[in-house]
Amino acid sequence: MSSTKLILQSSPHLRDDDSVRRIMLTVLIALAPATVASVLMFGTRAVVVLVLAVLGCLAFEAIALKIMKKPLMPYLTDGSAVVTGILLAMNLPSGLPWWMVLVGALVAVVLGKQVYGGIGSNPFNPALVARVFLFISFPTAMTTWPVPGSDLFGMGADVATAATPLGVLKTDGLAALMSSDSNLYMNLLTGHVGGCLGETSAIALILGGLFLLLRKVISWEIPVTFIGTVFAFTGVFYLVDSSTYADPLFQILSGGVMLGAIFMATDMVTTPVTRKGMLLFGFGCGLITGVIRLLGSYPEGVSFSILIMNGFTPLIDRYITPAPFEDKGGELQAP
Amino acid sequence: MAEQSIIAIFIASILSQNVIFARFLGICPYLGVSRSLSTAFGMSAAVLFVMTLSSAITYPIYALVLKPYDMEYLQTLSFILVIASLVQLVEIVMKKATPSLYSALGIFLPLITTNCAILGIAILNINEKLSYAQALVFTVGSAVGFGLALVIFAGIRENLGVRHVPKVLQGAPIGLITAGILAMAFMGFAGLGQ
Amino acid sequence: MSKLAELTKGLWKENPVFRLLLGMCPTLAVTTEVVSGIGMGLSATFVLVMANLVVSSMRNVIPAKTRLPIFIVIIATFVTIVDLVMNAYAHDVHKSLGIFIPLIVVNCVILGRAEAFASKRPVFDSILDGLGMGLGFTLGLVALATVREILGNGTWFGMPVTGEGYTPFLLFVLPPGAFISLGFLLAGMNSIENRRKAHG
Amino acid sequence: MSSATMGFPKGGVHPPEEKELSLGAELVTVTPPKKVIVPVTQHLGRPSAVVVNRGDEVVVGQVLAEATGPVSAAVHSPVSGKVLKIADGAVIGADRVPVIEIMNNGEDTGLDAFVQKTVSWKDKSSFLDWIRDAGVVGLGGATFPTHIKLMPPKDATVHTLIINGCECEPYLTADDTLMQWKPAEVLAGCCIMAGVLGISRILIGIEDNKPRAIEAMTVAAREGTYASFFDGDVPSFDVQVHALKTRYPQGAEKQLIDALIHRKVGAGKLPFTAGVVVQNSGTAYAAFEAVAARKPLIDRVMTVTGKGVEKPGNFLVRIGTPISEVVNAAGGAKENLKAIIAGGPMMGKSVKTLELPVVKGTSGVLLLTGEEIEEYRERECIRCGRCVEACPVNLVPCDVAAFAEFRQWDRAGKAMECVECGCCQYVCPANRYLVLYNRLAKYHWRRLQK
Amino acid sequence: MVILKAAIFLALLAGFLSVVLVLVSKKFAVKEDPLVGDVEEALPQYNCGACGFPGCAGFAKYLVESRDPGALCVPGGPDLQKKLAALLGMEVKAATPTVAHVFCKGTNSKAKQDGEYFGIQDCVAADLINAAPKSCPFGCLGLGSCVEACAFDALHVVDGIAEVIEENCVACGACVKACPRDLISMIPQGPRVVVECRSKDKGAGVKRYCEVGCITCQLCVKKCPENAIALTDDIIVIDFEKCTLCGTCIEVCPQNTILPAHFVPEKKEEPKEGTA
Repeated sequence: MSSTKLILQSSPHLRDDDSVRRIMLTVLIALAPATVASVLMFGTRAVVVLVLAVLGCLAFEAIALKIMKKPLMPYLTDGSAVVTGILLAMNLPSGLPWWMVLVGALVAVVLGKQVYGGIGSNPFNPALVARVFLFISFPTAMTTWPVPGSDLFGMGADVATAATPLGVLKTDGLAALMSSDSNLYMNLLTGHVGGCLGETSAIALILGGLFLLLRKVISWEIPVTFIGTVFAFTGVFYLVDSSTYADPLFQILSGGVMLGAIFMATDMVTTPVTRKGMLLFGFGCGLITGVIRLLGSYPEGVSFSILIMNGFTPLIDRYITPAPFEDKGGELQAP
Repeated sequence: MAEQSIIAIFIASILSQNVIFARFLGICPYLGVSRSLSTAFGMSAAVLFVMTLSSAITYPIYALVLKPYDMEYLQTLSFILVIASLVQLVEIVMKKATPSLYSALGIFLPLITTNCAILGIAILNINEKLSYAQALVFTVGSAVGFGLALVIFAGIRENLGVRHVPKVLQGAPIGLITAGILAMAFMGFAGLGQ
Repeated sequence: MSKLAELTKGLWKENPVFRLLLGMCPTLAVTTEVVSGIGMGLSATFVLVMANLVVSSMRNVIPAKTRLPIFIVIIATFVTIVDLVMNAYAHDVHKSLGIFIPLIVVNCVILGRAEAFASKRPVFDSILDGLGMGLGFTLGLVALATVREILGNGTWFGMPVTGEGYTPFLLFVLPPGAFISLGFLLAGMNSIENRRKAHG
Repeated sequence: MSSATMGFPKGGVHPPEEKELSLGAELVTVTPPKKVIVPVTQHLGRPSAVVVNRGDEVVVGQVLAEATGPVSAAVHSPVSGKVLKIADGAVIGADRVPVIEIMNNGEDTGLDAFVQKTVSWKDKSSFLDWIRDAGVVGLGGATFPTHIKLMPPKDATVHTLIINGCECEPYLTADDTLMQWKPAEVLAGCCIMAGVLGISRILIGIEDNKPRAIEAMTVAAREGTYASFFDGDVPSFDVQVHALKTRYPQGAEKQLIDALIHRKVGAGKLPFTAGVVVQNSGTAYAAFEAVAARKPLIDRVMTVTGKGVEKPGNFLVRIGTPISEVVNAAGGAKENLKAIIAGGPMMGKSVKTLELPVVKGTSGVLLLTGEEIEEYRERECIRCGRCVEACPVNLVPCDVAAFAEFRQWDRAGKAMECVECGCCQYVCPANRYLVLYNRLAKYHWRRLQK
Repeated sequence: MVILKAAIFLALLAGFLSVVLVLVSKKFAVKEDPLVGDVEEALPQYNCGACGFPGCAGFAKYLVESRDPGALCVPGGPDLQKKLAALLGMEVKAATPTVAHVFCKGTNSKAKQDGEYFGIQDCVAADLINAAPKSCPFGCLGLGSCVEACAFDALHVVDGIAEVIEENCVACGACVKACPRDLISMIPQGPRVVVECRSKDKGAGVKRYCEVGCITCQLCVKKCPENAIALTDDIIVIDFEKCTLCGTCIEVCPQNTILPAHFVPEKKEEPKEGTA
């Protein structure tokens, strides 16, 4: 027989060619349109945030792996840190001071992921942990939004800033919002509005989402129920009082709903594994987003809602398990 | 807070003013009884029961006896007496009626006595100058908020039991960090019911 | 155990905050600044010492069955004294500690020492134990408050310690910051303890 | 008669089929070797009892070990010769089980007794005994004694016999070959089993990647060629051949029932509850031989394939032949051999050596090279949920694995419903050892229940 | 007046509460043996399960109910036995101190391997699918199920073989249960001679795959002056009670399977080398 050692293992002896790395790569490709859009809108500032976030995440991941005495391969090369970095950048305003971006990377990688044991173990979405951390720590810096398209190549501190449409709605009311921009819906679609890097162009985000759906990296349940619930919840308020509450179309196109529903709430590690669980997860995210936006004191609630539902994920996974392979009316087996 | 509607008080006490995440009351049982979901549910029920009962009793003691007779300084002393007796009462009854729940909650039942959430809420009822109805709603809401936080955390913690949490962080450290992130997330509810 | 050891065990080996995980609620709640941390720590120390003293000297007359309610009454008495005294002489600290002054009654550290130590040991040992534990508790509070005050406010004991360019992390003076800092502090203590054990 | 795109509804995977490797060649009969090793027990159920002694002269088809109790099967001598020894030896999946070694005298004494005759339907009442006496077991790999499956409990109403010709495992083509080679005999075997059950409806499920087998069986069923094996008053049978959309594990009993008659049979329940009996096509052929020639199960068709063997193909092999002899008949193993697998790649077992005997349940042997098999090392689960999607029995494999990894056996009880089909592990992007975790969880769960 | 008021109020409150408590505790009284608590407190609280009960609490309950003199808490040692006996008022037979021992020395360099195992690093798992890399069907798998089972850090795997760190071993028996090949047993502490193999294969078979495996030549059985060695169930076993540590078997064993532990046997043929 042969001189090489035989492989001894349990069945099955075949695997399909998918891998963690390939999944991460697919997510990166899906993020490309939104990344490009953000650079087009915010210029060099967006590039700086993106580069800092990615390099920061890689560096802190490497340091954390060293401390935990884990090998850099395959952990650093599987692309998960890069995805975290890009997603973090997508959740930050373009003018954020450089050191805050690095703090965000540190929080995302260490607090969001490595304290729980690294990839696959974290209960909360790392990028969102970092975003909310920064948002609560530095409320001013995190709500200073450079105007898209202005000062594309400048690095100066005196870039023109403006509130996001949701911010205008919260502080100045519906009438002010409608009069602020005559071409509001088109601008929401193309991304010509203030906001985080990834909260601008709805079209770019939807393109990425369709790609992910096509490559079966995500399934439709979470994005559709998330966006649908926001639409329905805000729609009810709009129908009751259309002079105070914005219409549901505006609600789903503005802020982080698209980014959150397509890229953040579909993070595999922190969301339910079953289809039914995903439906409930998406519904919960949409509902909490709506409640915070319309009834709370913050203009935007997507990040909070996803983090809270991340907290519920273990409960959903525990109590919404797939129905066992059974005849109808058949008795259930012991657990 | 005394002017708020009943519903607003209720929602605020569960979400934006959650006993654990915003008021730091009842952290010991939060860290101690969250190892499994079933005990978390049991503890939540026990807290809801004891907390409601104790508020229902301590409020009139203050309003009808201590205040009229200028004995406010006896508040802490008399409240803790009532609570201690109540807990013992619940313990005796539970031991007889639901022995399985009793054995599951184990040493934590007597710890309800030292659960500062119970005494804390009883005192807050007085400090915030709530009416009797408001106080009861506030108490029930706080207990529900405690249960919510405990159950979410127990779910996460059961999962963490099958994840690769580093050794130095296992137990209380990761519990506190998780509570911190949840507290961060719950800050999103700021302004609700206010 | 030597008398000195009775006093010092609370500082590290049996530190109530870092090793025994007791008294978490006030630890988290009052550590936004070092001053209130010290206020809470000293109040608790006073109650601890007095309660240990009384419990220990009465340990032979307290019936075993009703010992817990009696301990609580003793502790509650001293807590009420602290509450009133503080309100009169240190009104600002009293205000910042809020309901956590009356809640010293249910601080597990105090009840735990009365039950586990003072009810079984002579008076002088109990006083030393109470003092050690109280100081250990204070130490824990100060450690956490230091982290939170510096990071969250850029000050220590109210004095600015960071440069002018520093933007404080607001999160650390808010509830989430308390949980997260204490979590990391505990993890740090665990790793120090592990290393200590590994080296003998 | 065939309706394409039928299939089971939930889960499953479609790995590369790799069937063409072994399909082109003719069926080769392997010469019985000098020495055969016959394991005493070759079925699922109670062990058989040895009835020969060391030094005995035996003839082909002589009983070596008798069935003990109802759920058990006899073992017959595949060659004529002398019993060398009765001792413990290694077989596929076990290091030490009782085996009987026989020195072959090369004369095949007694083989000529098994001549095929027309089957008289008047003997119907004896069919079941003959099948049992021949030691026929399920040849798909599960090796459950066939006669037990043909005796449904009194309170069950069986209306359909389902014949499993799916052969959903990649690489394997033994059933395919048999159905192409002897379609009429296979069908006659089906009729015999239906006759034993006293029913007339026979559904034959074949995956649509076996067009020639579907064609051969459809023709045999349409033209009724199988009737020539019978005489007397033969009842008419309603035989339907169904092409099923190729999807693993179509050949799993419960998935096949679901695909063909849309009934779900729950965990821990038998096909009787849905009114069906499922038999493998190879088993049907063995049953035919048992009744028509009174021939015991002493040989079977098996596939030897993979890029690690010179001439892959299908072989008619006596039970007890060392696998190495069959591999020699297939031109021998190649130098760059990386793994030997007994059975298909999805559920087969890794074996350490070719010096193990072929048994009744050996449907094939794969000799794989580095091109076909990799050294998979697991990573952390990323909870992508692909295993949940792929699981045909609606489990959450990643959870069972997590409980097993952290030794929380009390939470891993759901593993008991796992059929170990391997779909979850096939799709896992983190290469988790999901099936092994399930097996481990089952082992510990059983111990906990004691 | 103020003091009086406070005193009256507190007295009334306390009095009322205690009356309620007394009444309720009478009505809901649960009979419970206080002895259970005492016994539980006396137990070491390892919750290792060596007694076969779920934790020390379960064992305490059983002890009080059954007064079973045969039930043992091995980790507690003889001192605890005496304490328990005093508490329960019964006689407990003294147990000889034992220690776990792994009966295999077929390290990676000495035992042949057929292939490389890819799977869960767990002996039971590898054994379940018959994928142990070593050829020997009886040898130590070296994947550390016993290490995992040990709560006292008393086992580790060296060069493919599990070894017991005897200072840490409390003889709880968890490793004995964990080993899928029954290679671990409790044997008396202290100096002893051990046959380090449990293969049931014949000599030729063993020689094919292990340099230090027992080939059941039975030389030791024949040469033992105390008749302390016997072939039982295809395995050579030394009776520790009869063994006088003379070292004859160690000398005669052609495979070096029989080894001394905790003493250096006298060399009979080369007395010059000293005894140490």
